[in-house]
Amino acid sequence: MTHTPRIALAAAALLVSGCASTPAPAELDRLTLEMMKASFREQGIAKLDRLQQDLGQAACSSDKPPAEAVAKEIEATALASIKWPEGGRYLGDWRAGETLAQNGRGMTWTDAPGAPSGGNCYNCHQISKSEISYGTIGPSLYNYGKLRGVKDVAAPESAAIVQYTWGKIYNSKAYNACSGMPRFGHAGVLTQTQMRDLMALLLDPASPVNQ
Amino acid sequence: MRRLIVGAMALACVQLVHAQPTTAEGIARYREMLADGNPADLFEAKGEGLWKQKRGPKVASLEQCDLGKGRGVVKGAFVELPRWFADTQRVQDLESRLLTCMETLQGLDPTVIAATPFGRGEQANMEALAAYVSAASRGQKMSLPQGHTKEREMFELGKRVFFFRGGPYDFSCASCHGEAGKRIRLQDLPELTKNPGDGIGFAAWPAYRVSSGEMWSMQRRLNDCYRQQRFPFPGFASDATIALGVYMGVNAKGAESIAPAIKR
Amino acid sequence: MADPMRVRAQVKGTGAEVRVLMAHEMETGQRRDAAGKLIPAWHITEVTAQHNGKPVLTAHWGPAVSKNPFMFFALKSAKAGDKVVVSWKDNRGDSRTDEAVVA
Amino acid sequence: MNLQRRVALQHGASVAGLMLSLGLLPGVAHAQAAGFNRAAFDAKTLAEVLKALGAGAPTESKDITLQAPDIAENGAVVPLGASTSLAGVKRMLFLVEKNPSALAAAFDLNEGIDANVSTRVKMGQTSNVYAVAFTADNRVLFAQKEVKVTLGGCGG
Repeated sequence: MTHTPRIALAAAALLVSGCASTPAPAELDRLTLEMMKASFREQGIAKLDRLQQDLGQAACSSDKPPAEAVAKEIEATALASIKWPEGGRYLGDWRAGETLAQNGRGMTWTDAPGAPSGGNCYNCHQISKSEISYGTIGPSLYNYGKLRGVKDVAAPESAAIVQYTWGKIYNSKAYNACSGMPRFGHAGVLTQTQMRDLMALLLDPASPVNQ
Repeated sequence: MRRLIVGAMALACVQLVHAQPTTAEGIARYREMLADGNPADLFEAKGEGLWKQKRGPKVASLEQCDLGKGRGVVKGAFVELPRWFADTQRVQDLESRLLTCMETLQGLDPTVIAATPFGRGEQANMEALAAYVSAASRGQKMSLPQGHTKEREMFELGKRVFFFRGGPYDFSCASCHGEAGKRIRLQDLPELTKNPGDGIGFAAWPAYRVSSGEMWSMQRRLNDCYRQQRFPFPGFASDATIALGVYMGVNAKGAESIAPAIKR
Repeated sequence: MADPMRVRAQVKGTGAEVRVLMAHEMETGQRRDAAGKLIPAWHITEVTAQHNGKPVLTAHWGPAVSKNPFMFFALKSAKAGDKVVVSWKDNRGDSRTDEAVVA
Repeated sequence: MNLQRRVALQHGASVAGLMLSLGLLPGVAHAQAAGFNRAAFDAKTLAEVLKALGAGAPTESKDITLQAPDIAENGAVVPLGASTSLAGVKRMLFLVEKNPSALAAAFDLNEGIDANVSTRVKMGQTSNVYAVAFTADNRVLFAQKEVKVTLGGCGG
């Protein structure tokens, strides 16, 4: 075989692959949104508005993290969204918190309208030592308060970690733009009372988490 | 003497601690015990009967169905799906293609089937057919074609769908399946952004679910993932679900298919 | 009519191992439907097995046996070509018989 | 002897004690039950099950092998196996202590098969499971094991 036909063949191959190339990334992004819209329908309480992405959801929908400026904006917006608990009361009942942490229900299309949601916590975290069926998507929360030196939740030296924990549960994106954790307070998944109970599970020195 | 006994007991206790299998080992043993006698066999047999049975308004079997390797070829079809089909001008997954054949060959209404709840009526038949078709490729390696532009485009779209965050929990498929070595409760989560290995993830569905005692196709698997993602309802055999199949299937290239498997 | 069983019988040493899968709901009678109504118990009550026409096993089951039941037993002495017949009856009077040849 | 085994033996002894308090004598020949024994399947405990089957007091025995997982990923399907090399075993039972009815399955064996059977049962919660064998000389032997039933999936 001479050189000429081989070059011609290569050029032809280039031409073919060029013709048959997939659309540009921006066009693919547009097609994806179109496809999502066309593929889903509402069912029960799960309406189509759940596909409307806010800035953070859109920016964190890729295998690459968003630009630093975008991440900062998401975190600042999230921090500003946090509603601190009424009366400065951060802690509820750790027993109720444990029940809530075990409960993985809520907000699916098979859930009844207005049904209270669980915390889904054990799906992703180790919490109390006695529950061996725990997930590992999030970090272990066993000894959460103890490891952070919380001996008295009301003490001034505990204030920073207590507030951070509330903020993390309320809107996790305040501290990590693309955190995998739901925004339990911001998205209205959990009530203030429920969040207080989870706080107690994590921080109350009497909670099994801190034994 | 007494001291000796105490010493022996202490030793026994130490041995006990060492002998105590970890939770992961216990779960692995449980799965191993279930693998011998997978009720998916029952669905596979039912599916084979349905494939050959003359049914529907046109009183025809599915034996002339083209699953991508020519009319009536079942063996090897599963590990190459989803793929492009010229007759429908679509990239189709197994269930979507079965739907096409049920319509064109048997005269059944695909919109009615797509709207039927999982596990009932023609949807139950669909699960059995999926079990039968996948079983015919058991032990083969996943090998989805990517020659057609639309197949490559669906891969790209599937990747974007996989990472699409939404709903009140901000979840995407990647929330659970984007990293290796993670689990929900005690269930291991396959990392689906790459080849997760033989018989894991895409290469393990359809599967018999022991929790519900039912056969689940990949369509049903994805549907329940989206339910737990707190998303709206993905249409049966909709393009987003097929695109996800292309993304996961291409990533799983070379992984051995064990479908229909048995799962918690 | 009930769906067929899957009966597998394989030579092992001088005998044979038999594995049976049955298609059955095995409803416990303790679950409730969406409307809160108790779903009545519906389960296999009796399983029998024969080897070349000779009864070898009779099992009695309650509703605690899992859905789509699995059963394993081992024939002491069997050879390829032998016939194994398995039958079940449920509490609604339904029944099913299937067979396999030892391989 | 390890702790687990000791607890197990104590438990076995209490079952036997209960049998005695019910006035059942060991070694009573068991009835050759024909058909479904309603009373046995309604019984709540090992002792009640054996009583309904007309059997004597059980003894824990190393001759009985109970195959069960330490942990079940799903309580809907828990694989159980029972076997023994003892000759002439006529009947084998599987029981789940904390199920609404304890007896899950009973197998009557002829000479043609080994004392080696398996099936799969539902378990509502973590519980002891028993494999019981009725021997040719009318002894009732058992093995037991705790099976942990875990919560799985997203729980929703």
